[in-house]
Amino acid sequence: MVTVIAFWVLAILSVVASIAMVVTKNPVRSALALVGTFLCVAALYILLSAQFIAAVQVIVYAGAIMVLFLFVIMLLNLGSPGALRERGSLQPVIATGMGICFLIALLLSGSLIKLRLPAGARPEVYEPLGTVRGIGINLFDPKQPWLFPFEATSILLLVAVVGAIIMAKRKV
Amino acid sequence: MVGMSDNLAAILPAIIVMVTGFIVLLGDSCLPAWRNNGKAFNPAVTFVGIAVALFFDMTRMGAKSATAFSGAVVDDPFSRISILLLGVAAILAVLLSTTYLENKKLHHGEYYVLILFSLFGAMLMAGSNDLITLFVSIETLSVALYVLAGFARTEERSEEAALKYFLLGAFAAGFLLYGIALVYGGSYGLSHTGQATTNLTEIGAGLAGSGLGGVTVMFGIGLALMFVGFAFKAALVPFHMWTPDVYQGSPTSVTAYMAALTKIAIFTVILRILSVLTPISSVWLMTAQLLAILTMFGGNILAVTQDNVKRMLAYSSIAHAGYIMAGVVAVGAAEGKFHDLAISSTMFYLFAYTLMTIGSFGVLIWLSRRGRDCQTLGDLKGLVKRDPIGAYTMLVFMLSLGGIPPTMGFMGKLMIFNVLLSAGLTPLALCLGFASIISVYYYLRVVWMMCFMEPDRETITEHATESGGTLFAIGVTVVLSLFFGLAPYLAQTLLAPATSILVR
Amino acid sequence: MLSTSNLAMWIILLPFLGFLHNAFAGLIWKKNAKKVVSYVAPGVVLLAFGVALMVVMTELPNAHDHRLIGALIPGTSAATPWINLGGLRINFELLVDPLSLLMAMIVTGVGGLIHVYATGYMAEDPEQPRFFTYFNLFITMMLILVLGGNFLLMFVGWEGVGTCSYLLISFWYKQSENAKAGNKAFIVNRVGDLGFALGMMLIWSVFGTLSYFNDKGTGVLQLAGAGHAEGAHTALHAISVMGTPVSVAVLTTICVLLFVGAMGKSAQIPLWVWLPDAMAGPTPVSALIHAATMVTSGIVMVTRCSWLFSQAPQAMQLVGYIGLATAFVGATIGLVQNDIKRVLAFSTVSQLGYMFLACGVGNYTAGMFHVTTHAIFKALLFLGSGAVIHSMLGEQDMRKMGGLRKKIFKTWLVMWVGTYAIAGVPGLSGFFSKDEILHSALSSPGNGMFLYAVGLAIAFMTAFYMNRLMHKTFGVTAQFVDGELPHQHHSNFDDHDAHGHDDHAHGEHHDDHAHEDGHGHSQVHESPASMMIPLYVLAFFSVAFGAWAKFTGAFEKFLEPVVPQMTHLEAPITESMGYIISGCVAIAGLTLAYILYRKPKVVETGQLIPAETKTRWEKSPLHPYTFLLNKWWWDVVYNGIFLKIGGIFAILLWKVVDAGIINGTIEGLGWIVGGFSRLFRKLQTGYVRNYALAMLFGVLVIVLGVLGSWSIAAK
Amino acid sequence: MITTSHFLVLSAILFTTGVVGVLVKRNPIVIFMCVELMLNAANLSFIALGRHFGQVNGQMYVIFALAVAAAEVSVGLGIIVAIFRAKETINVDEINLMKS
Repeated sequence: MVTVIAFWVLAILSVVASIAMVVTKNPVRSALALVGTFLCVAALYILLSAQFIAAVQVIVYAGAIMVLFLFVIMLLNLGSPGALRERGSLQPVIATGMGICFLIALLLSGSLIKLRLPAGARPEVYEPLGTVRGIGINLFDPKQPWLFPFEATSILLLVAVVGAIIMAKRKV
Repeated sequence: MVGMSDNLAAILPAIIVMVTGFIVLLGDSCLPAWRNNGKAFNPAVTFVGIAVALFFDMTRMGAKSATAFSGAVVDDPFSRISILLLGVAAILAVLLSTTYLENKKLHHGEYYVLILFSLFGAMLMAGSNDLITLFVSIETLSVALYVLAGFARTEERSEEAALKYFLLGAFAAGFLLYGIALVYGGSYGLSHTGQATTNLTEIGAGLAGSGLGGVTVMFGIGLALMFVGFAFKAALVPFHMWTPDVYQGSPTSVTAYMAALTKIAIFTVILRILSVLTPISSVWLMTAQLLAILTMFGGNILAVTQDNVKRMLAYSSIAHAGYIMAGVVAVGAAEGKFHDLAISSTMFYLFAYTLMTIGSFGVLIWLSRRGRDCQTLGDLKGLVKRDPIGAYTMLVFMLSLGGIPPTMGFMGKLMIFNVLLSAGLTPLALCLGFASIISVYYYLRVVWMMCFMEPDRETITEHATESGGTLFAIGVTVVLSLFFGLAPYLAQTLLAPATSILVR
Repeated sequence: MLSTSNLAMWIILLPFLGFLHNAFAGLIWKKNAKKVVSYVAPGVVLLAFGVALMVVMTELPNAHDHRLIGALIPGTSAATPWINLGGLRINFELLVDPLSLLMAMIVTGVGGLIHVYATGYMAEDPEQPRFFTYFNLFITMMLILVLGGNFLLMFVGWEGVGTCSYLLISFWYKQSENAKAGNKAFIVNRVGDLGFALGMMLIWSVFGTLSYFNDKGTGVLQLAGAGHAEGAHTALHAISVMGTPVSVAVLTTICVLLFVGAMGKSAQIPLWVWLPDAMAGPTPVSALIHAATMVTSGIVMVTRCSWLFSQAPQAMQLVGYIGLATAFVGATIGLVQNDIKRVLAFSTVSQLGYMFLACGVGNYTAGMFHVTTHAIFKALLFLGSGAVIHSMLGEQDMRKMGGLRKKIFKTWLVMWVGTYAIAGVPGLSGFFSKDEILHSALSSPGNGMFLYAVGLAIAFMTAFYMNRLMHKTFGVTAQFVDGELPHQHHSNFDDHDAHGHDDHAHGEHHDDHAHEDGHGHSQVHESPASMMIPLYVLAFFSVAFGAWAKFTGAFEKFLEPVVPQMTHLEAPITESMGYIISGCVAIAGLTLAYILYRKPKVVETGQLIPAETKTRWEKSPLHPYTFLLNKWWWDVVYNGIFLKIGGIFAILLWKVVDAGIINGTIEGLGWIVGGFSRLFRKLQTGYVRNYALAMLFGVLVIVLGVLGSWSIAAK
Repeated sequence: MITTSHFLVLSAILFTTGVVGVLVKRNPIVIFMCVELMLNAANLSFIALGRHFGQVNGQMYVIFALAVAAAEVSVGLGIIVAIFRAKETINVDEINLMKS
C-alpha cells in the first residue's frame, strides 16, 4: 500500500515537474523543475529496489549535472526570462500534437502493458539486486558483457574532457 | 572460456588506434619537442598508428569469427572489412587535414586526438555485438565529432554547426537509448538462458528459432526507436536536416571525414542489426523501403537548386545514403546467393561512396589552399583554366557521384540496381534510376561551372600553399574510383569476406 | 607471339595511351606540348587503324565461316572477370567479328583523318592539348562500344562517348549557347540511355547473360542466331533459352527498349532534337562525333542485335518507319536552313533515318554500307565546310558567303565530290549505298512502294539542298564586293550565329541589298596542308569506295556471317532500272537547285516585286516580264511549297515536338523538380526545433510503419 | 498494485514530455535539459524492466547511460559556452547563419 501511494505521488510529482520545466520561460526555473523530476525519479528507483542507481542519480544528475547547467546559465547571464521571448508560431501546437500522437501510439499498441512475465519471477517481491555490492560484482564479472563497454566508457569520458577543454578554453 | 589475449586480439585495431590517440595526446601536451614540431609529428604519428591498425586488421582477415568479452564484441570478416574502410577513410582525411588546418590556423594536437578517438568509436561500432556496447561506441564517435564540427572556434558557422549537430544528436541519442530499453524489455524469451538480453547473437538465434512469436510488440517499437537513432546518424530523410548545415559549417576536412566515417560505421551497424532481424524482415522492410525512397528523392531534389557546393555535396550525400539504404533493403529481402551479393554490393557502394565523398570534399580543400574557403558554385567558375588538377579530379568525382561509367559510382549503382531487381524490388529499383537521373542535373551544373564558364575572379595570383598530402589523397581517391570502376571485380573480391556476418 | 585478341586489345589501348599522354602533355612537355600532341594524337589513332587492318587481314579467311572470334584479354583463354552480378559474372571481353572490325576501321580510319585535320584546325587554339585529350578519349570509348563483347561494355562505351560528346560540344565555352547545347545533348541522351539500360536488364532476365557469345553457346546472339536458323524453316520467334521459348512480346519489348536507346544516340524522332544544336561545337567535333561515328552507334547497336530484331517484326517495322519519318523531316528542314553546318546537321539526321530504314526492312548490310559511305562523305563535307568556315574566319551563314570558288578552289573541288556522293550521282559511293537501301525498301513485304516513293522524295530533296548549299557557298556570283573588311556593326555576327537559325528574321535583315557590300573577303584563304590532305583522302574514298564495294561484292561478303539474311519479295523493277531511277532523281534535284540558285540573288523573303506605279496588268503575277524575272514564279512555288510546307514541317516538328514535347518534358520536369526543391528548401529553416520536429515526424512514420507491418505480419 | 507497466507508462510520459520540450524550447540549454529528461525516462524503463525480469542488467545499462549523459553534458555545455563567446548570444533564433 505504501508502494502504491508512493508511486502515485512520485509519478504525479515527476510529471508535473517535467511539464513545469517545459512550460516555464525562465531557464533557472526550468533547471530547478528538472532537479525536481530527477529527485522523484531517484525515489522511484528506490521503489524499484535500485538503491545504488538512486544514489548515483541524486549525486550525478541532481547534483553534478544540474549544478553545471545552472552554472552555465548563470555564467552566460541568461537568467532573465525576457531574454528569450517566444514568438507566436504553430510549432508548439504541432509539436505537442505529434508528441501526443507518439505517446498514444506507444500506449495503444499495448507494448508497454502487455509484458511477458518470466516463469516464477515475482516482480513485486523485493530483491537485493541494486546494492553497491550487487552492481559491483556484476559489473566486473568476466562472464558478463559489461566489462568491455565499461572500459570503452572511459575513452568516451576522456573524449568529453578533451572536447570540453577545447570548446571552452579561452585562448584558441 | 576465452582468454584475455583472445579478447584483446579481437579488438586489436581499435586498441592500436586508441593507444595512438593517447600517444598523440600525451606527446602533444607533455613533450615540448613534440609540441614545437606538432605540425609534422601529430599527423605523422596518427598516420602511422592507423596504418599499423589496418595492417593488423588485414592480417586477421582470414581468422575465425568469434565473439569476445562475453559477447560484447564480435570479430568477424564483416567487421574487419568495415574497419578496413573506416581506416582508409581516416587516413585519407588525415592526409587532407594538414595543410588545410595550417591555412586556417587550427593546427592543434587535439584535432588528431579526436580523429583517433572517433575512429576508435567507429571501429567499436563495427564490432559491437551488444546494444550497450553499440550505444557507448556510437556516443564516443558522436561526441568526438561534435567537437570536431566546432573545431574552428573563431568561426560562427563552425560553432553553429557544432551546436546544431550536438542538440539534434543528443535528441536522437535519447530515442536510441529508449529504443534499446524497449528492445531489452521485448526480448524476453529469445535468449537460450531464458533472460531478457541485448546481445545480438542471442537475439538473432532467438528470432531465427521463434520468429515473430518470440517477441512482443515492445520489441518492435524498440527497434523502430533505435532505428531513429541510426537514421539520424545515416542522415536518412526526414532525419537529414542537420546534414547540410553541419557539413557546411564544419571545417572542410572534418566534413570529409565525418561524411565518410559516420556513414560507413552506421551502415555497418544497420547491416549487422538487420541481418540479425532477417527472420522478421516483414516487419521492417516496408518502412525501410519508404525511408530509402524518401531519402533518394529528398536528397536529390533538395540538391538541385543549391548554389553552395558544400551544401550540395551534403544533400548529395543524403541521396547516396538513400541508395545505400536501398542496398540494405535488398539485403533484407534477397535470399540465397543474392543475400550475400546484396551485402557485398552494399559494401561496394559504401566503399565507392567513401572515395567519392572524401575525394570531392578533398578537391574543395585543395582549392581552399589559397587561404579562402572554396564553397560556392561561383568559386568553381572556369576552374579548368585556373586549376586543371582540381577541375579534372572534380570532374571524375561528379561523374562518379552521378553514376556515369566508367567510374566506381556507376558500378556501385549498377550492383545495387541489380540486387534490387533480383530481390524482386522493382519499384525501388526504378526509383533509384529516376533519382539518379535527377542527380545528373546538379552534378552537371558543377561540371558546367568548372569547364564552360569564364573565371570571374582572378585568384590565381594569390599565394597557394604546397599541399602534397592533399594532392596525394585526391590522387589516390581518383585513381581508385576509376580503377575499381574499370575493374569492379577486384573490389568485389576484396570486399567478398564481408558477406559472412557472424550472427549466430 | 601476338594473338588476334591481343592485337584487338591494342586497337583500344593505343588511343587510350594517347589520351593519357595528352592529358599530362602540359606537365611533361611544357611549352612544346601543343606540338607533341599534334603528332601523338593523330598518330595513335592511325596506328590503331593499322592494327585493325592487320586483324582484318589475319582474320579475313576465318570470317567467312560462321565462326566468330571471341577475343579475350590478356591473351589467355579465360576471360578476365569484370563484375559479379549474382548469377553471372560478366567478363571483360572483346568481340572481334566483321561488324566490330568494320566499325573499328571506320572509327580509327575516318577518325584518324579527322584528327589530322584537327591538328590544322585547332592549331591556333591555346587549349589544343585539352581538345585532343577529349578526342582520343572519345575514340577509346567509341572503340569500347563497338568492340566490347557484351551489352554492359557497350553501355560503358555508350555512356563514355556521351560524356566526351558533352565535353566536346561545349569545348568553346565562351558562347554559353554551346554549353546549353551540350547540356541538352547530355540530358536527351540520358532518356535514351534509360531505355538501353532497361532493355539490357530485360535481356539479362530473359537470357541470363549479357555476353554476345560464350563458350557454352548460350550467348545472347548465339541463342538468337540459333533461333533464327530454326525459324527459317519453321515459324518465326523460335528463340529459346534452356528449352523455354521466348515470346515475341518479350522480344519486341527488348528490341523497342534498345531502339529507344538507339534513338537517343542516333538522333531519331522524337529524341533527335539535340543533334542540330550540338553542331555548335568545333567543326572537327561535328565531323567526328555528330556525323561519322557516335551518331551511327545506334545503327551499329541495332545491327549488332539484328538476330533479335529479325524475330520481332513489329519492332523492325517501328525502326523502319521511325527511320523513314526522320529521314523525311530532316530533309525538309534541311531545305530551308541558312547556316552551313545546320544544313549538314539536318542532312545527317536525314541520312541516319535512311540507315534505320535499311535496318527496318531487314537489309542490315545496306544499313552498314550506308554507315560506311556516309561516314566518309559526311566527314568530307563537314571538314570541307570547316575549311570554308576556317577561311571565312568563323562565318557560318551561307547568305554571307558566295563566290568562294576562286578563293578556295581545292576546297570547292572536294566539297563537290562530297556533294555528288551524298546526292547520289551515279558512280559515287552514296549512289550505291542509297540505292541498295531504296531497292530493299521496294522489295520489302508490306508497303514497299510507299517506302520507295518516300525514299526517292528524300533523295530528291537531299540532292536539292546539297546543291543549294554549294551554290550559296561557292556560287559564281558574290553577294558582296571584294576588298573590304567587314563593317564594324557586323562584328557581332559570331554571337548571332552561335544561336543558329533561331534569329531567322534578324538574319534576313542582313540579307537586304543595303548590306551587299558589307562584307570583305580579302582574308579568305586556302586551308593548310594538314587540313587539305585528309580531305583528298576522303574525297578519293567517296568516289571509289562505293563502286569497289558494290562491284567486288566484298562488303556484303564481309558482313554476311554477322547479320541475318531476310527473305525479300521480288522487286517490281530490276536493279539496273532502280539505278536509272535514283540516278535521274538525284540529277533532277541537283538541276533544280542549279536553276534556282545559279543566279546572284535569290529572293527568299517573299517580297517579290516592288509594287510601285504599275498598271494592273503589270502588277499581275502573270505578266511575262515579272513571270520571267521571277523565274516562272519558281521562287513563289519554292516559297509557297518548299519554304511554307517545309517550314510548316519544320515548325510542326521542330518547334512543336522539340520545344513543346521534348524540351517541354525536360524543362517541365526540371521545373517541377526545381519547384519541389525550392519548396522543400523552405522547410530547411536553420532552426533546430524545426529540424527536431521533422525528426519527430520521422519517428511517427517509422513507429507507425513498423507497428502496421507488425500487426499484418502477426496475423 | 503497482506493476511494471505503471513504471513504463510513466517513463513514456516523461519521455514524451522531454521530446515535446526539445521541440518547443528555444534556449539550447533548456533544450538540452529536455534531452536529459528523455535519457532519464529511458533509464526508468531500464530499471523497471530489469526488475521485472529479476535481472541486474537493467541497472547496468543505466550506469552506462549516466556516463554517456555526463559526457554529453560536458561537451554540450562547452559548445554552448563557445558559441556564446563567438556570438554573444545563445538564442537559437539568432544562431541561424546556415539554412535552406
